[in-house]
Amino acid sequence: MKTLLILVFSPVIGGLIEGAFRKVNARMQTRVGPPIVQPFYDLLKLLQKRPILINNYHVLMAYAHFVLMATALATFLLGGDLLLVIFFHGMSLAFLAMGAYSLRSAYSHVGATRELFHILAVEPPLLLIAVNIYMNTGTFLLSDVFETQRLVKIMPFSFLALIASLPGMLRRSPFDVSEAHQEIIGGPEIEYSGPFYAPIYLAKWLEKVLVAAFIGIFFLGSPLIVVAIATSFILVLALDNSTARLSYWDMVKITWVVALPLVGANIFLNAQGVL
Amino acid sequence: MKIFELGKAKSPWILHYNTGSCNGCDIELLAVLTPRYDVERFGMLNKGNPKQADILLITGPVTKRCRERLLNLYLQVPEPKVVVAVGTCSCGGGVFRHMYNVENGVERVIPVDVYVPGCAARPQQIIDGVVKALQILREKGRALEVPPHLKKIVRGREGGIDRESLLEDLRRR
Amino acid sequence: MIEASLMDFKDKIRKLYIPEKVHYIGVDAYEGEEGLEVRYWFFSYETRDVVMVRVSVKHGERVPSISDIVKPAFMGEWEIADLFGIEIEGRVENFFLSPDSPRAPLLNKKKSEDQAGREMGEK
Amino acid sequence: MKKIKVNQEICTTIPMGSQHVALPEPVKLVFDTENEVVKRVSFDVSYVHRGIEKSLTTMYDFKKAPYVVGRICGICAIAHSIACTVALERSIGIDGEVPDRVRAVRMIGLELDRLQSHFLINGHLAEVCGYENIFMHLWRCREFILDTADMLFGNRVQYDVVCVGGVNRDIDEKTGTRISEALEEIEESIGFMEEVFTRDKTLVKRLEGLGVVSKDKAFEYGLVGPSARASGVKTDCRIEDDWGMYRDFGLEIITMTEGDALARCLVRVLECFESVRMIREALDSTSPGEEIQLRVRDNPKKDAVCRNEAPRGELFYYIRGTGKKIPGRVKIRTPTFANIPILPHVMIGVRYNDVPPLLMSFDPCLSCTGR
Repeated sequence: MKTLLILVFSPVIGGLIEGAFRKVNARMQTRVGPPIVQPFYDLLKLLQKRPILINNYHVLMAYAHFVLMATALATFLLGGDLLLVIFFHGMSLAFLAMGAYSLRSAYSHVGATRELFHILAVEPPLLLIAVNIYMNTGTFLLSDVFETQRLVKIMPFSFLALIASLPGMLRRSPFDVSEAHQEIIGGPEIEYSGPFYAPIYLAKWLEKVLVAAFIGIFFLGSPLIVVAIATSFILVLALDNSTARLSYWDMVKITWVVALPLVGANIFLNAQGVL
Repeated sequence: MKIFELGKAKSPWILHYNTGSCNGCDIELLAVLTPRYDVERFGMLNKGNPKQADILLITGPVTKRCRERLLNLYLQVPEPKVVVAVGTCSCGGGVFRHMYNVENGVERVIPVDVYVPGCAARPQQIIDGVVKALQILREKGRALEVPPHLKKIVRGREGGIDRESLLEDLRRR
Repeated sequence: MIEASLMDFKDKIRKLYIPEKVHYIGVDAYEGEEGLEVRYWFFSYETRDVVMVRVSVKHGERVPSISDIVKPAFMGEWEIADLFGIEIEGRVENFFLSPDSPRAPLLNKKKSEDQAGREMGEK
Repeated sequence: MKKIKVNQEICTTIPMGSQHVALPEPVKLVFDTENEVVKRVSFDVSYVHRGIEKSLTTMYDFKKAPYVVGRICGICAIAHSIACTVALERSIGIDGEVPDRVRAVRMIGLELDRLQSHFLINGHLAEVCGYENIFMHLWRCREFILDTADMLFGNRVQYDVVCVGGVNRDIDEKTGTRISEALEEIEESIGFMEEVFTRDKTLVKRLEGLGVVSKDKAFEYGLVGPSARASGVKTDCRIEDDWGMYRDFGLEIITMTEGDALARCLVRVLECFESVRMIREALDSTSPGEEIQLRVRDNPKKDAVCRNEAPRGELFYYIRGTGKKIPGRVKIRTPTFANIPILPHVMIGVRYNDVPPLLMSFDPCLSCTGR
């Protein structure tokens, strides 16, 4: 029952988060912006377009991307292994890149290469955060992690590291290199159209829920959990609206230079028993 | 299902192509995206990618070199799709009519659904044109659409298009 | 205005053109009654004058390129090569025209292409 | 062109155009890249070739010419109209008789056009850098300028206010005062733009040192307009070939020495201040006159040239008058035509993600180039 609820509601929540993203983004640019249910309209429309198949493998990878993202999210919410979640997430992104490599389109290839760099930038901080969580709770199993209260108190620097890698995870400027609308027009997803683009569109929502859940771990048991998630998302949007896009090597460099030492410091302090 | 129709009409992603216009309309098209006019209210996004677009906004009188590219773009947009000709010169040539390198309007190459006149078309007019296009989009189905004068080139029943002979035909016209 | 022939116009341009003092504007052609002429336009920063180098060319004659003296000149040369059908060294075919455009459209013909086009349109 | 060995097997060929989000106009650039570093560039600029030069010598008589050439480019329309008109007036021989009020109105039109064009390209540059917010804000500010143009000339772009021998519309006292108010608002937004391009860290990081053109190179390739001035070339056609009253008003030529993309942006920003000053001077120096159109009796009979400073640089018109209603030849050399030859040279060695900002920093206008 719980599984079913999660499977039904997480896309809905993801869609609403996506809609809110677009609305808040528009308000920050002094525009009115689309209605908050706009992503659902988009999805409905995508499903009604005429399917144009390029090759089977390409489409298979789109579904693999979606299924793995959904698996990662389900594993997370059902209390599975944290490492598994991170690996599923990374693999799902890798499938997107593989799908993009299966074509002869130049933008697709450039986008796929950038997507791989994107994985390289985002996954190591996540893994280290997972290690840090293991240090403090003694388990990678999320159902046990959920028991612990307010992790942020003992791992504040890890939380900051997560915030630092958020723009990368959500593909927001300055680290939206893999999409880079004005350079490679969407990158790996450029050749998907109509109903085959829908799983990728849906996976984006799920990724946002996953990210929200990740932030949520730090605030378990606190009434501030929703506020914390909303604040970090708005922070990301504010950053998005006050920076230009940087290049992919800058993304890897900055994420690593900022996030990894932060987590490292937290691990060190935890080991010393200071925090 | 009404909700499905609503989905079609509420999320127009646009593709803009300049076929040799004077930039006036193109700039007004960009202005449509900016705070004062803000067409994202209608869910309109400038996708710049023909495969994910629904509405084709064409400016310019179609120069001879742009012609094939325009047709390619049209064929890459999956159905249902709507073509909007923005500006007097894309509606029928305008001042450029009968110049030697010009095709006299978009309708000579691909079928046009909505005409937006004006030199340069004002943002209000463009928004009006797009909203008109949305109504048309709502009625269209996902069947294959081929420009009428090119029907004979469509191969078979399921409608694979013989691209080579299609372009050949275009060159001859 | 400097008159020159096909033989010596490059020497004259070489003497005239000093990048810091003379600005290269463009190249143009004109079809008069005697034949074609190619004109090179320069602007002198010192005297604030527009200087024209005029070269008479017969139909079908090959014109050497000046892009070894004036670096940005190649684009203008390709343009007039297309529009007037002048043979210029190193030109690119169809730089400005499409394969099915009228050839050398700016040459005077008895009935120009766009008049013919207009009559077609009226029919 | 420099010959660089390109290993085709490890190269990725990235085509850009003719339809691309970063380009509002059709142009095709093909890059051969290794690891996203550009090794070779080829370009095709002729998508917009319509044959306007031909039509001016066959279809339209000289009185219609200013309106037709306005349609060459919608962004710098009035610069084209003015250059064509001045050349025609010189060809007819009435350029000395044009009243001061007409010159002032033309100057106001041209400077408004320059303002909106500079706002446009700097905003678009910010957008291709992935900085949507600045794009939105600069374009919001640009609307004030378009409003002013709408108020003065009755259209947002393509205001055909110039005609041979005068202008079609005068500015009355009431509108004049309203413009003075609007100018203050515009000046404020130019201040905002200046702040963005000097203070914003990520934008400056992207643009600084990108596509450096040295002064020698600028001379060698004959760059024009803001691109040349950013490299330290002191050239401005408004001073060199003054059809208005720029010399009387003491127009300052703004130059910078860095020659990179940021300098090109900043030159444009600073020019905006200068443009506002010119509009103020033009409004104050003359009052609404009775005569805003000379009667034109003759046909163009002499050869005449006009160099006019469009927002993108030097615009050159040559008109061969034959004594008939239709000129014998109209030659148009547009600013972008002069700025394109250097592009392949500055682009080699640049990473692909820096290509759109670099291209936009030269402010290319392909509609002008193709004609």
